[in-house]
Amino acid sequence: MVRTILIAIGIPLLAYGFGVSFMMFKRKIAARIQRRYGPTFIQPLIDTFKLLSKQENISHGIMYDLGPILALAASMTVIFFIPIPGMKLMTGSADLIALLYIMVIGSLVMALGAGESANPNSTIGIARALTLMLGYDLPFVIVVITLVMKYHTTDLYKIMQMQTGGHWAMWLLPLSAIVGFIVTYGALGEHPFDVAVAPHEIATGPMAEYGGKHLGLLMINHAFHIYIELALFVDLFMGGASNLFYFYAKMFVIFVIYVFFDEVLPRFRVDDAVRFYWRWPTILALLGLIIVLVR
Amino acid sequence: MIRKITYGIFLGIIVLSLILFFAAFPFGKNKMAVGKYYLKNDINQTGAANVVTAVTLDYRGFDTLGEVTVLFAAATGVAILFYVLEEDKKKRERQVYPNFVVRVGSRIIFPFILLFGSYIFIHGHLTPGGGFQGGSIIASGFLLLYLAYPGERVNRSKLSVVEGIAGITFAGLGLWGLFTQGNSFLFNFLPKGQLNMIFSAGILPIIYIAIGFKVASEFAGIVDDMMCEAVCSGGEK
Amino acid sequence: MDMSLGVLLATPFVGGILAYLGGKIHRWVRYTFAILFSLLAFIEIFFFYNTTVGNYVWGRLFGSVLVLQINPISWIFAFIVTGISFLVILFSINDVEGHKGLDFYYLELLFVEGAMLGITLAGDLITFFMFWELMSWTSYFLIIQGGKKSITAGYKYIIMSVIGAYSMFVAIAMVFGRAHSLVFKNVSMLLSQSSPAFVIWFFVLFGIGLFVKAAVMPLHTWLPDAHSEAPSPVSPLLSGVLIKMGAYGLTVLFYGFLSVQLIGKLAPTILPTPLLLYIVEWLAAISIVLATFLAILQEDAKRLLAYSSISQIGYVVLGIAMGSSLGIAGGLFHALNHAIFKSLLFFVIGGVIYRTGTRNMSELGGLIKKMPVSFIGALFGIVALSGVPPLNGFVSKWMIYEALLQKKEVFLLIMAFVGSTGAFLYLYRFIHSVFLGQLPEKYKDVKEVPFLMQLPIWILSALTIVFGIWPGLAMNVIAQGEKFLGITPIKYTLYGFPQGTAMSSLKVINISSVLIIAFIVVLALYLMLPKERFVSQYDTYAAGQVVTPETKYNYSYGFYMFFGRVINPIFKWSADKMYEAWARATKVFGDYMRRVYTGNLETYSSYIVVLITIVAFVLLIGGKLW
Amino acid sequence: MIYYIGAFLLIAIGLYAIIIKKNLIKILIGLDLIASGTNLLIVSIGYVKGGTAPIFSKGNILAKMMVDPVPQALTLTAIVIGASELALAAAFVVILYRHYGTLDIKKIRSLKW
Amino acid sequence: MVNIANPILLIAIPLLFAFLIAVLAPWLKKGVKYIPVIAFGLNLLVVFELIPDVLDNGIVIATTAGIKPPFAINVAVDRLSLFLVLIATLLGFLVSIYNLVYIKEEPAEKFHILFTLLVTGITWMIVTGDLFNMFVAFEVTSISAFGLVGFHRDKDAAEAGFKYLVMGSIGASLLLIGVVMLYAATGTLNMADIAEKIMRFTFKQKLLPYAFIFTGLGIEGALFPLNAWLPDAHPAAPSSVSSILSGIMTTAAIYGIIRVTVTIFNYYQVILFLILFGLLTLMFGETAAFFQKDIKRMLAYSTIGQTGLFFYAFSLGSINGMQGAFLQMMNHSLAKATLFLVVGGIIFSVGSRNIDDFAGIGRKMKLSAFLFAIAAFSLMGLPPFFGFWSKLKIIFATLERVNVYTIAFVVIVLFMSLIEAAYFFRVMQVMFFKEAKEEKEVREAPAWMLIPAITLVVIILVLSFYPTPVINFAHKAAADLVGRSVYINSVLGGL
Repeated sequence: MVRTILIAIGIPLLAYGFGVSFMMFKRKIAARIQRRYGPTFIQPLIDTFKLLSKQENISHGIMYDLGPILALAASMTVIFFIPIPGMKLMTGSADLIALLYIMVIGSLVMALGAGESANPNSTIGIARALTLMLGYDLPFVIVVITLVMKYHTTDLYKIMQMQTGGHWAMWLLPLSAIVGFIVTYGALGEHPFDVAVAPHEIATGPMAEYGGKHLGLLMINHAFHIYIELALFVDLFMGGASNLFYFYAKMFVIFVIYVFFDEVLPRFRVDDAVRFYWRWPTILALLGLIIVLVR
Repeated sequence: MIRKITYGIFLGIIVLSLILFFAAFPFGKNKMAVGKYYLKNDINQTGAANVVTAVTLDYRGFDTLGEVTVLFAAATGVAILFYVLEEDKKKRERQVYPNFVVRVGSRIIFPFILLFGSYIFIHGHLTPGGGFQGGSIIASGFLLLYLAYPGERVNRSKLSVVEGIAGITFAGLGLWGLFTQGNSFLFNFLPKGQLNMIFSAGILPIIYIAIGFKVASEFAGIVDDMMCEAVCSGGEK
Repeated sequence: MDMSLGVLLATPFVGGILAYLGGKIHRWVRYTFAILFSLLAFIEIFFFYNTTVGNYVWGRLFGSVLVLQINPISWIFAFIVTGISFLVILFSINDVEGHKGLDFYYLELLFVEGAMLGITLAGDLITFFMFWELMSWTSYFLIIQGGKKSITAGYKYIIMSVIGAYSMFVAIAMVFGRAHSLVFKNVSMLLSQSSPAFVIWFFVLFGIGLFVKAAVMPLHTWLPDAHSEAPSPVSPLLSGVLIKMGAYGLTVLFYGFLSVQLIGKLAPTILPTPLLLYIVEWLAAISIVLATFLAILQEDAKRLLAYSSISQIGYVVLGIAMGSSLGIAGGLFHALNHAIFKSLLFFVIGGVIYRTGTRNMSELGGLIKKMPVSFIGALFGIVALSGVPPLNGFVSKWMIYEALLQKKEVFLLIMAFVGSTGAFLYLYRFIHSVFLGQLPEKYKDVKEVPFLMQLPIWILSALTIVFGIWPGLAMNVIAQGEKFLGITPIKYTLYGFPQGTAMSSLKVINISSVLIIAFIVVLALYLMLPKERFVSQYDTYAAGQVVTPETKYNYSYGFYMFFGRVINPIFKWSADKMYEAWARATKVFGDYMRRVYTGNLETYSSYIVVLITIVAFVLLIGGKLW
Repeated sequence: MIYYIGAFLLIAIGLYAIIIKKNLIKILIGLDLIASGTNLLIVSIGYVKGGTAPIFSKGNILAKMMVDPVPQALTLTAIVIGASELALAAAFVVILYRHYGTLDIKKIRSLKW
Repeated sequence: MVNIANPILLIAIPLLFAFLIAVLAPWLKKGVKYIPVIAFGLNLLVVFELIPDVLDNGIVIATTAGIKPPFAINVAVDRLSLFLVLIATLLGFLVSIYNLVYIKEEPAEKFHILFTLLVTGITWMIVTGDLFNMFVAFEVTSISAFGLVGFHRDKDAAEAGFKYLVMGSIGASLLLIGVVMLYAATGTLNMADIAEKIMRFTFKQKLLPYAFIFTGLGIEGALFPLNAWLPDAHPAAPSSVSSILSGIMTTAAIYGIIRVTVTIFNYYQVILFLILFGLLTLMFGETAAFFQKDIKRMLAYSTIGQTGLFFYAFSLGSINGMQGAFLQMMNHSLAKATLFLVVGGIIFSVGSRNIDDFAGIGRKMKLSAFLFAIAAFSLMGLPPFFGFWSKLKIIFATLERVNVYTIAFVVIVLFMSLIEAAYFFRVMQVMFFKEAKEEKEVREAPAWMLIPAITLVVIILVLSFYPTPVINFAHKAAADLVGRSVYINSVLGGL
């Protein structure tokens, strides 16, 4: 019982720790790529605390307030259903399919909150984000189905377990893994898929109106978000990990590759992004699926 | 032209097939089935010397009622079609004067025509003749009068009263037979009398007289309507 | 007990007539009767909970008996019918007041309810067809009360319905020609003994009738027009209930008259599902995707919801046609859920139309502050519809996905998934354009809808939660129904599904409780932080410009235009255009046909002569007619 | 037999007149021809070779020697019916002329389709 | 006491009264219009007296001139005839009530005469047991109809009447030729007698007289290539006459064809061939109706279509098919008569026959519009109205044997029903839901014009919800008809 409570408290903290560390690394690595020195390592943490402690907070209405709150709550919920080495709590209650839907809650309420701010920039951002989601969802679903077909279960924990001992899905299903990588990349919203935020066009999109403690909550949420996407990728394709260190290491490797791409690529137009997703990744994913089905 | 030839051929085919059909029932051959019965039983059953009359008025009297009705309907129809309001009629009155010979001659002949017609329908059950023939002859007398005096008019409503009463007589006789005597429509309930006498054949002469009046008045009515159309309303619209 | 079915069926009809007559006295008498009798029907339904009552004979015709029955499957649908109808009548009272055709409105409404109830209670095909037709044309009269455009929409609706009904009619007549009895049991017996060709004919012809009502593509074209142009309270009835009759019919057709084994025998196939069902599944999947895409591009709120209905009924049909226990249960459950949340959404938009008079989404906006209850209703509706936990849409969609995975029908699954993701797009568009964004100045004084119109919204919102967290409640009946149909009933718990039912277990209560705890934690954190202050909607970031009421600073027209650019090539062809082309061709043909009446006497006479000539000619060449 | 053929020809000519002729009066004549042809046909059907009229005008006439009385009765009826029809048709022609000012059937076709 | 259950009275009484009108007209200018009502009221009594007799014995026969049937004309009412006689008398009675107010134009008394004769002729045609007598009745009917079509004496009436007259006369002549051919062949004119005697003839020999009679009756019965007069004549006539013409006259002619085909010729080789006529009539009628702007013309074309439908059902040749045909006949008679009566009332008030001018009628003439809707529903065959049961029966009868042909037939029938539904719904949309362009004073039709339509609609509704007796009765009628021996034996051997 005590252990359960401990784990219940521990999982979010761990996730936040992981996520925020990636945010820190990102700024550092990006700076190095651009031959800058970069801000202090803990700059994201500082920003978060600064925002949370702001005295001047504006609000556009109840839904505006509820948006970040619910988004954060939803992200925290998701974390409980993603297996972490040694901390299995809720993974039996929701499988991969359910998880995909639980992951949407956060984005949806966030969008509702941003919607009430009555700023067209936010709305455009959301419209773009949703469209992009429709774009990468198609290949992603195919990849997920490929995995389910391969392992004959939708239980994430079981999928992870079956990959132990180096039988990573990444090696067995390289095509799907590549697609999964691209999709996770889009889900993270980094270049070239940062159409939803696009600071130069629509003033950071959904976040345009948010400031103060709301933005602080959103930054926490962002950390969770990075963690969720990476953990999911690691669980699905890299066999999870036997302990937390390996887990972190795997996530870190993936993340660094992301950052490299992020820094060198320009931005897609949103319909081009959708077209991109519906072309090559989809074809590759279908190929992977067919290979699994035929075998 | 092609049309004409085509339809000519078509009609030829029809005629040919009709001929082929009737080849099985050649002309002059005795084809009677019910006819024999009529010829045999006519005298006992109806007492009319003229079998055709017996058939027309007794055996197939119901047909004749229909025939009378058709004529009645046609006369009414013509009256409807030529109907003009009274005031319009007067306005359009136009006098035509035929020559003297016609006027005087028709005056002389008219009673004889009436007499002749009456003779024919009264003796309908004895001689070749009957109500239709007699009635038509009487109507032709009216036609003659119209030729002579285009301006004069028969009293149309009285004509229609006559035709109505005649029709009622026919139908009423039939119903009388049905209700009182034989439980059969047009039952010949009067005594048959002696063959070839004027008072024979039960109700047949009465019916023929009624028909005579009816046909006469109806044809006269039709003639009157048409005369009116030609004379009173001449050249309208 | 038998008689009680007759009483149940008679209730709405009697209510309708009484409401009409009572309306002559005072309008409130009419309302009282309408509400009373629809409520009565709803209560009566519960006496039949989980029971199977068979064969109440209510008439005889052409040597066949007319029979009423109820079983758990029809109970589900009867429950939907009476429940939603009751709410619709509640909602109507304020909404249609002062409406022109008011005299007959409640009569028609209750007759539609009665007809649909009759469909669910029918125990033989004549009764079924009779009520089916009755439903078609009574609902037609409801639809065309929606204004000018609704007449065209209603025309389209009735024509397509009649086509469907006639197709079904032929199927019924085919059976009658062989069996001379149309009681369901005899029909299934006959079909099990007939040749495959006959059964396939029956399947296809009967199915077309059902597909038209269920609006499965490509027979859906009546639905967007009819649902969007109908009066506000009628749309929930149409979308929530009427198209479910198609789903009910399909269930009866697939598993009542036929069975999976029997359909499998008709056309040998290597597919996981019998070929005929597989085709139905594909049609449903195509409906899901295309209707979703179309819904994304709509500007009219009700039209958007109408397309959404096509897509959601696609899930229902997909589930039902799957042939596995889980799939059928999912389909039936989704039918129930869709009735709940789609009616809810239509009620909400009905309320908005009632207050603002427009359903053009780009003219609306910001109503959340004016109509909070409606907003909550809309929120529950869209969350439930998009299949996001913890509301009810999630469970049924999950069941359908799992069933598809079990049967390895992956391509269908992909399409179903894409449709579901697409739903996020149009649902967000719906709620944003109506309730979020900027409030136009002209709606400054809009008020919340009256209490009677709020009531359905509250009730249905509550139901989305109830069935979302305790799906076992619905599974009770559905499992009974599956047992009735001769299918192994699924295993279920009150909160979800144990291991072995699907590819994995599910406990909905865990998801929702974690969500609630997390929400409380974050809310606590939020409340600890400094307080916020509310600002007006014009106090927004506008690149330094000042936003005033006059400047329209809102994004709502052509919301997904960029997405439209991606998918436009798909919509070059549409079923609608095809039907119109057919109709035009028929019309031109008919126009030529009637030229035989030339007005020319010679021609007419020549017809006679030609006719006789033909006979004569036949005779001359030997009298052989053929 | 010649009577039959004559009757058929009358009927055929009547039909031909109705189909081909444009003048209303000629159409009426056509109608009358059909009626006359039919009547001729009926009467000739009733003929029995060597028969007398079916009237018992003198006592010594045998029923066996008579022609069939039925067709004669039918003819009587048919003639009257034909005459009534013709009268009505003539009336219609007059009315038509009043409205259209023409007797050409080709021009009288305002009702069609 | 006199037995008034005598079918001859059905003809004699109205004839007597028709003549009476002519007599009384000069003195009772206003009063004569009540005479047809009395006449058909009495007729109705007679029919009601007949019903139990016919139900008990299957057939009631009356002779004329007190001589046995093959030698004198007889009148026979069996179940099928009773079916139609009842409708004809009922319609005659109701429509004559309608005429009380409707006929204002002079010469009214002549109209009433012809109207009485028309209905009498129709009844006559149905009850007679003699072929030549049928021709005479046919002539009574058509000559009165010619006169009535021309009653308005305007351009349309004259043209329609003349065309009708020419075609009708040709038809009558053909019928007569056919009858005469049969006489030449058998030497008798009684239907039962002919039926007995014609059995020895071959198919080929029977074909030509059959073709002539069929064509003759088919012209009046509105079968496809022969029906061109109908869409002109029905609209041109006064509405009350149209309702009789459409409601029962074509049906009576079709009855004649049925009698001739089944009872006399027993012609099953041809009967299947007749399906073609039925379907073509149906198709041409319904498609042409779809394009009409004039409501009465539309209804007239719809009559053609309906005639095709029940003729098609009859020509299926099975008992079930004929049962369906009889039900549809009844449905069509009642519904179409109602439609014409109601439409007459509407035209009476609106002053136009164009459908577009009917906008907003649904609110101003509520009752009329309601009656129109019910009758149209029944005609279309929407459940639960009577037409639904009859259409159901027809389709069921068609699909007794499932093969490519029957499926094709059913598709055609249903497609045409669809077209019918389409144009009726269009009219109803205009009536109920379209706003009138200009506000006109439109009042409800007078009560005396509504009462007949209301009565008919009540009958339709009663039949809709309680169709079983009629359905059973139609079944027996069809069985009797197909059995033939009932009719022939009772006519020849009875009394």
